[in-house]
Amino acid sequence: MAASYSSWGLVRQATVGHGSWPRAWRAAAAKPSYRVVIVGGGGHGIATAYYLAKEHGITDVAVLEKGWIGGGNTGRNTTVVRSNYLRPESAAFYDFSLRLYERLTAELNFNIMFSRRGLTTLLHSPHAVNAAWGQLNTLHLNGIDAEILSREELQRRVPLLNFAPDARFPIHGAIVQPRAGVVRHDAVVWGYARGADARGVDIVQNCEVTGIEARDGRVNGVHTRQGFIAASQVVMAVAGSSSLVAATAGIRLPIMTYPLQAMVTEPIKPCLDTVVLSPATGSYVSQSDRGELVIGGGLDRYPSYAQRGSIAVTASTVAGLLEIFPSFSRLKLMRQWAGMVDIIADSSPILGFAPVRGMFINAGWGTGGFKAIPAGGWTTAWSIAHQREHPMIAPFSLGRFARGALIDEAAAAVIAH
Amino acid sequence: MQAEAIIAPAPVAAAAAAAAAATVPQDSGLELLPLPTRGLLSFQVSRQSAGALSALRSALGFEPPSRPNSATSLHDVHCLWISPRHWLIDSEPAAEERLFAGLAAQARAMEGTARVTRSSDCFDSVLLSGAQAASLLARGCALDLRDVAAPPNTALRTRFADVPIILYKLRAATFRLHVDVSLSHHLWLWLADARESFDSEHGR
Amino acid sequence: MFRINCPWCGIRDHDEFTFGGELRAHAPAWDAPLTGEDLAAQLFMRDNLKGVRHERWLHTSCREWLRVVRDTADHSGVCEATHVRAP
Amino acid sequence: MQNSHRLESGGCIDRTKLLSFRFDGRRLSGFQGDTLASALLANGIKVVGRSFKLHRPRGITGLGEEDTGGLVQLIDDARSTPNVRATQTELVEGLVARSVNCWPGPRWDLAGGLSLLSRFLPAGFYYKTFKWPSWHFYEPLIRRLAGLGRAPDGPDPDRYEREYLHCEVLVVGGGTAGMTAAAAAAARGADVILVEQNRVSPACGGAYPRSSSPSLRIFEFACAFGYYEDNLVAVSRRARGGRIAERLCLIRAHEVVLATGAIERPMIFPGNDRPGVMLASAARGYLERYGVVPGRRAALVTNNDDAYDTAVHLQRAGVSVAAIIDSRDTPASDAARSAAAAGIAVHTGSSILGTSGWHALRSITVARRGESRGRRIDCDLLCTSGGWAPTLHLYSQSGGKLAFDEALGAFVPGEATQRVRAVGRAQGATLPRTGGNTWSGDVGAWTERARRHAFVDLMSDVAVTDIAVAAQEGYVSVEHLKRYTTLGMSPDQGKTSNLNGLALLAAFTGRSPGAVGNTKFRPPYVPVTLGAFAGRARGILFSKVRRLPTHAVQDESGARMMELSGWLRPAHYAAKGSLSSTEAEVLAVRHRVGLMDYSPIGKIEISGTDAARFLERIYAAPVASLPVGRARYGLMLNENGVIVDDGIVARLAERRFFLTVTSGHAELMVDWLEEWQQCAWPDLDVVITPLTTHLAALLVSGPLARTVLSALKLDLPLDAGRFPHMAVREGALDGVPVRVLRTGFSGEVSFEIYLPWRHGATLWREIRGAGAAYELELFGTDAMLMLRLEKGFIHVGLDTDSTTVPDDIDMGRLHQRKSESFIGMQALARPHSKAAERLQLVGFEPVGSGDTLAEGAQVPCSHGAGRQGSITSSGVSPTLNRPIAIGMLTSGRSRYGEIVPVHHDGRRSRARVRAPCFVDPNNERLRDAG
Ligand SMILES: Cc1cc2nc3c(=O)[nH]c(=O)nc-3n(C[C@H](O)[C@H](O)[C@H](O)COP(=O)(O)OP(=O)(O)OC[C@H]3O[C@@H](n4cnc5c(N)ncnc54)[C@H](O)[C@@H]3O)c2cc1C
Ligand SMILES: NC(=O)c1ccc[n+]([C@@H]2O[C@H](COP(=O)([O-])OP(=O)(O)OC[C@H]3O[C@@H](n4cnc5c(N)ncnc54)[C@H](O)[C@@H]3O)[C@@H](O)[C@H]2O)c1
Ligand SMILES: Cc1cc2nc3c(=O)[nH]c(=O)nc-3n(C[C@H](O)[C@H](O)[C@H](O)COP(=O)(O)O)c2cc1C
Ligand SMILES: [Zn+2]
Repeated sequence: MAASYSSWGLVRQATVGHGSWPRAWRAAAAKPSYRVVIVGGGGHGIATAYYLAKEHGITDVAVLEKGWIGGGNTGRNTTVVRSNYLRPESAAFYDFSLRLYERLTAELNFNIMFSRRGLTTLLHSPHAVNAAWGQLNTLHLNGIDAEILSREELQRRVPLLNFAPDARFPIHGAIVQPRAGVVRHDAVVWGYARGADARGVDIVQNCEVTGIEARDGRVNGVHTRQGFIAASQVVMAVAGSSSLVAATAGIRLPIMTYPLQAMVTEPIKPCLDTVVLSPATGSYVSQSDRGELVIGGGLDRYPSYAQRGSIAVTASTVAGLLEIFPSFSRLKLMRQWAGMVDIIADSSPILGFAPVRGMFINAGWGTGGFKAIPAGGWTTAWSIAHQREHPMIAPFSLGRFARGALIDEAAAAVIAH
Repeated sequence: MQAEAIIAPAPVAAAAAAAAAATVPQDSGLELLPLPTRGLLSFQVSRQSAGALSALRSALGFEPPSRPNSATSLHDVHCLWISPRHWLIDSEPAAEERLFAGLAAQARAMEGTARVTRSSDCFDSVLLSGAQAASLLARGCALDLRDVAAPPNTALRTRFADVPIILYKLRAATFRLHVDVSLSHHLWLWLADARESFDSEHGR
Repeated sequence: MFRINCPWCGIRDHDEFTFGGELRAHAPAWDAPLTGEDLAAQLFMRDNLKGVRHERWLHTSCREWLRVVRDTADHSGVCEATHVRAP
Repeated sequence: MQNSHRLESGGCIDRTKLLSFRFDGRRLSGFQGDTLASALLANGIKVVGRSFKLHRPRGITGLGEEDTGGLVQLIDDARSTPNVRATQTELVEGLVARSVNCWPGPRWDLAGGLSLLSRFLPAGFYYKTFKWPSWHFYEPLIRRLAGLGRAPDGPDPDRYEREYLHCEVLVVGGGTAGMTAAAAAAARGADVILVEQNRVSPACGGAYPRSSSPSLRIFEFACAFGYYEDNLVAVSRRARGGRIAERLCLIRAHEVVLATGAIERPMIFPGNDRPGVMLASAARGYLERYGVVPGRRAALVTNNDDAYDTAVHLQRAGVSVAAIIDSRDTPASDAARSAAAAGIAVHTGSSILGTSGWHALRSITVARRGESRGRRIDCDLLCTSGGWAPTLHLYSQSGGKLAFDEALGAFVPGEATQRVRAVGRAQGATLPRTGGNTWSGDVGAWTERARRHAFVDLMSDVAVTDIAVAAQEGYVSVEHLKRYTTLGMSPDQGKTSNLNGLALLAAFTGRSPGAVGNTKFRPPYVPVTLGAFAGRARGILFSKVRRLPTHAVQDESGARMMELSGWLRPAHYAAKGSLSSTEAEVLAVRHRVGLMDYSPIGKIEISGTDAARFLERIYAAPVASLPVGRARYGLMLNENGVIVDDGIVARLAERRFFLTVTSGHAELMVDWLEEWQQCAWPDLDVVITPLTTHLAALLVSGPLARTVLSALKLDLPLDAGRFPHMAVREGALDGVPVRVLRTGFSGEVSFEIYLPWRHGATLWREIRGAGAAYELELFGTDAMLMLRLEKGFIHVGLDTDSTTVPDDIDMGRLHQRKSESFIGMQALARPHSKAAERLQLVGFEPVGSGDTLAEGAQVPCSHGAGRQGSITSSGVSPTLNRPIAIGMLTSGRSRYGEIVPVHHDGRRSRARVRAPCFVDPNNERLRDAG
């Protein structure tokens, strides 16, 4: 069991020059075989390992990460967590996730800095206001909190917004999910990793999986850069690389991989204390606790694995931001980056067993799977432990494409986050 | 620039005039001139064929462009390559009827695989000229339009100032721009704004 | 901002082009009577290769649909294109 | 004392131009040619701000973008700017600057005490604490302590530009190497652009071969910050006067030469963050370029020979050099000789145990290796030089590989993936070799105190101890190290700290620095103003909006314009008497006649031998059977069977069709048609001609529509016999070619008149004139939405979503009678597409109170959470004078008459389900006898 983190521990360590902090997780070397191998050390993979160990006592588990854990999308996302989804299947799932997030700091004994500051989606036209009422009512019926703010109320809460009546995209109000917020992304990975490791899970970094081996329709292990590792259960949670890893097991997925950019400004003193999203201008922004504005926008519109984006998209995202926050114009961009996201036609994930027995797919999170990490890991673990899909995720199985029963969340994901 | 209140309709003409008003004497290296409506005809064929070129040749009386992104002309009739299946004939409005008749006859002869469309109404046009014309264009268009890269008679469709345009380089440092009529005010506003900052930079 | 070499217009920035999907060697006819998994395979499933792949792009300038050969692992050079349809 | 640290002569400043400025309220002066940093140093100002985390005093450490201490807030009314680099800000008359991240000032900062707590705040401490009672309890305070400058709160008065440039050779960096490369390329006749982030000539006199070649363009104050595909380099060009503050140049070059030079590495020792400690290259730069001596009594700490030169230079300039502390046992003999000649004491095999001074440096303590107590040496300037690292940020961004050079202790360019090469100091070969580490001895054996006071990243307050903690806790990937300690995550992006940090990590984990590797380089190389990215794309120019052919006359008609799917359209006109404007407009159409500019409707002509076959495949409705002169309503589906568009298809001739598509999809549907034609059916002979902005469209609708139109000079018979409902005619109006479509989206007899765009406004006036006698009303989109709602007609995207198939809106019969294949056909055959419990279009009317059902109201499930339907369009029908609505409901068509609960804004009401059409269900008004 890892040493408990506390202020007292910090003081005690200070007296010994911080010389005896234990490792957050072991540098495990892969064993020849495991009961469960999880491919991908992002949020979903590691959370799955954690819940397998904690909730189901399954600890003969390895997480195999090709680089460093959290180096995928989880480590480069804009950290918005929310549950304002329109289809009941999604609402139930994402709200479960939000509730897990709310108590995750205590559970993991690792401060994930969940800052509940609300997601404020701007309404730029009377039609958008009408549509927002539809969303609000749907959310309420789904048991999700939501409120609509008048222009005046919004002005009081976010005074820096562009309330000019002749603005290109005038602001008529906003729809807010108060329980939404931001979470320190790296902490989620590290916190789960520490918890999983403490329960015996092996986290193996620099261990790329080059193939999933299946015989007679059943998985029996994975080939890696460190050799073959046998396993009767394989969970694939590799986000932007889903199509590639699945292909090694002969599975095609309804996924295209696109770049999604994000960027930060130089740190400034606090000036924004909610997440603001403007569908019309294609930008969203929050201010981190360090003071940078964390800015996101839409996808680069071409498939790519290059993990970089085009400057045209950077520029239009920034221009969109300045339309809603003109006073940010003199701030400076400090860093811009991109992740590669797995986009699915209906903007809903794939969670469920694969056509190959023993293999579970956790993929298709697209631009918004950070918020889903606790629930994604929890339900994936449950399904592995029970050898059947948890009822909450049944609608998200791969089979929905053959049935044509898509779970269209395009409206909830008009813009990436 | 101050965002124009989109609620208050400002006639295109006014914005165009504003853009043009910024036009300064000859030596400024940049002249911007809204053009009166041109006679424009689109000639389209269903598939690429030698027949299309010979039809054009017969109707126009001169050789149509054989290379993409180029134009040929005789007197004030210009034939612009738009796509392998589409040419734009840009002429004096007075010549439009005659050209239309000739092209329509050719199209008929091609039995439904060709079509002529009157496009004059679809475009507003502006002439941009002077030593600085290319550098003004460079503020809104990613293509290399300097004489070294884009010789006279270059004609192409691209984006400029965030709107699709047909750009025709008549001769060195002289460009004719055709912009969709429903978007032309956007282009004028853009040009007026660019013009202003251009002038201020050059100390005017 | 990678570039694509349109067989007609020459090299242009990619944002003049619209991505239209990956090209498959043996795609069924558009009206093949597919059902169930076969239909899903046709409608939704993708190879989504990392590396050199063939794709369909529309060049919005000349309005021609093109077959573009592009390396999705790294598109730092110019991507070559040919006509999508038989001449 | 003003300019107390300025030499009598020297530097590239113009001493005849004295400039006054203010810093933290103090009035100071400098010269033309100074940067704010050089002017501050010239005035003896050492402490210019406070650090990010621990609020420790910070001073200037560098000469340019590598500086870690000189971030200030520029105060200039609306032009106030946070986090401005003093080293890259040209001094101008009247400049006002304030230090950041401290209160009341940098010398006395209320939060300065944090530094005393540093031992309790190691890397990642916040992950371990602040958990109880919750993060929200601590967050506000933490946030207030963090951040640097303040964001302005008003609009930005500055202008920004974008520029696309092209050249054969782009040279980045205007040092010797860059200038030489540029001149050589220009001499070959190549078209060259050279960008330099500061001024081109670092030394006075411009000894560089300044080419007069017209093919060489030199941009100063232009920083290349991003390297993208196919040699696209993004450059931010700061203004030199003029009205454009900054421009974003996107330069596409055939070949790129990176002559970006090298950045010096600081040495790591306790107390190395005290103001007065400075890179040796910076000290020398201030001396040479600005005639400023950053201190009176200097010491140098180094691991290489290069610094000896600097010592000699300083000595020559009149600075007394107290000591050179060299971590090596034996410096090169000529270095040692030159120091000896200058009379400078050299302490070899030695290191600094600590520094002291109240805020700024007063003395250092020096010890030989192995000694635990050292000697004090007084000095107010400590130059630090740990060797050089080539500046390869852009090279790496281009995809170029980096290789670790052991002798240099730094990364050098490896294999390139684009047409780029590094030259000069950026190439690495000419850089002085170092004597190993930038710290002394076995860092693992350092005391806790020493580690905690030896800083690696001065901007983020990352000390050696933080790296040790990270290594010990297993954050041993260099990317984990960065994120756990925040090393290199501040505005300088670790220009002087990343390499030291990874070298330390290597030492703590027993690896070589090459094996540890570097963190990913990303744009921008230096922070770039957001406004420059937006450029001209602000306000109306941020996003275009289309205008109607009648735009200019709408104003005089009292239109209230609104943007709808990219068009500026009249939502409604001025109210009339007691009726709301929309009511009046609806009633006019129902009872008399209305006029609308309908031009945004998408218009496409399809001609060619195979036009009918083509459209038969496109529409989920029969088309080939359509007689010439007739029109039909049709749906276009995607391959998943979902409705993507609806509109009219009219047959003008055997081989010529005219289609309308929704205004928002006008361009998209052309792409769609072309994709099918070119990619799937190249054998079909079809010409697709988009006509949306060729043709204006005026819609005259109402029982008197025909009467009004007969007053025009239209050469078409309008009577129902010869021009029935859903027919199309081509003719002329006063000599202008027109095509007229008789339709009925409003539920009344309607004529859509299509004519050349520029004639739209004229016809508008004429129809208004002709209609005056019949009290014709102009009507806007609001009235149109109501008219079609009364008829129960859907609006794609509003009433349907991305799951709706034709049968859901009771349009299944359109495709059920088709024998030919069409797009989406296979998907419609799926059981799921036919399931009984699908959402179906229905009408709703309120029961009880009679209040309008809100648009967006939902029908909750009878049990459990979620909904079984929703109200998608709603309003009070002016025709019926009661509230009506349409929407989607599970199995709706079989539930007419049922009363369902409706949920809106937390309240429940009830509605009766019914057929969606409220007015004239048998369409008798459309099939008028006329
Ligand atoms: C710029 C950006 C902004 C975003 N903003 C938000 C937001 O605000 N809110 C939100 O909810 N979501 C957001 N997202 C989406 C979110 O980041 C992802 O959906 C989520 O992090 C996915 O988690 P994951 O664990 O599935 O994937 P990842 O974190 O990507 O983890 C997958 C891991 O698999 C590893 N891997 C890949 N291939 C192999 C292999 N062959 N062998 C071994 N390991 C392999 C990768 O290295 C990686 O570490 C954003 C994404 C991006 C890019
Ligand atoms: N030892 C020294 O202190 C010193 C100083 C200057 C020159 N030199 C000598 O000069 C010769 C060549 O030097 P060099 O030209 O390779 O390097 P340099 O350091 O003289 O020049 C590099 C230039 O590139 C600029 N630059 C860096 N990144 C940039 C970017 N992204 N955008 C725009 N500009 C950027 C810098 O401002 C600098 O002016 C060598 O022989 C070297 O010994 C030595
Ligand atoms: C929420 C968030 C905040 C960030 N803040 C900073 C920051 O303050 N400074 C910084 O240099 N990078 C910051 N980054 C970006 C990272 O440095 C890095 O670019 C990103 O995680 C992607 O990784 P890569 O650039 O190594 O590919 C931030 C990233 C995220 C996701
Ligand atoms: Zn082309």
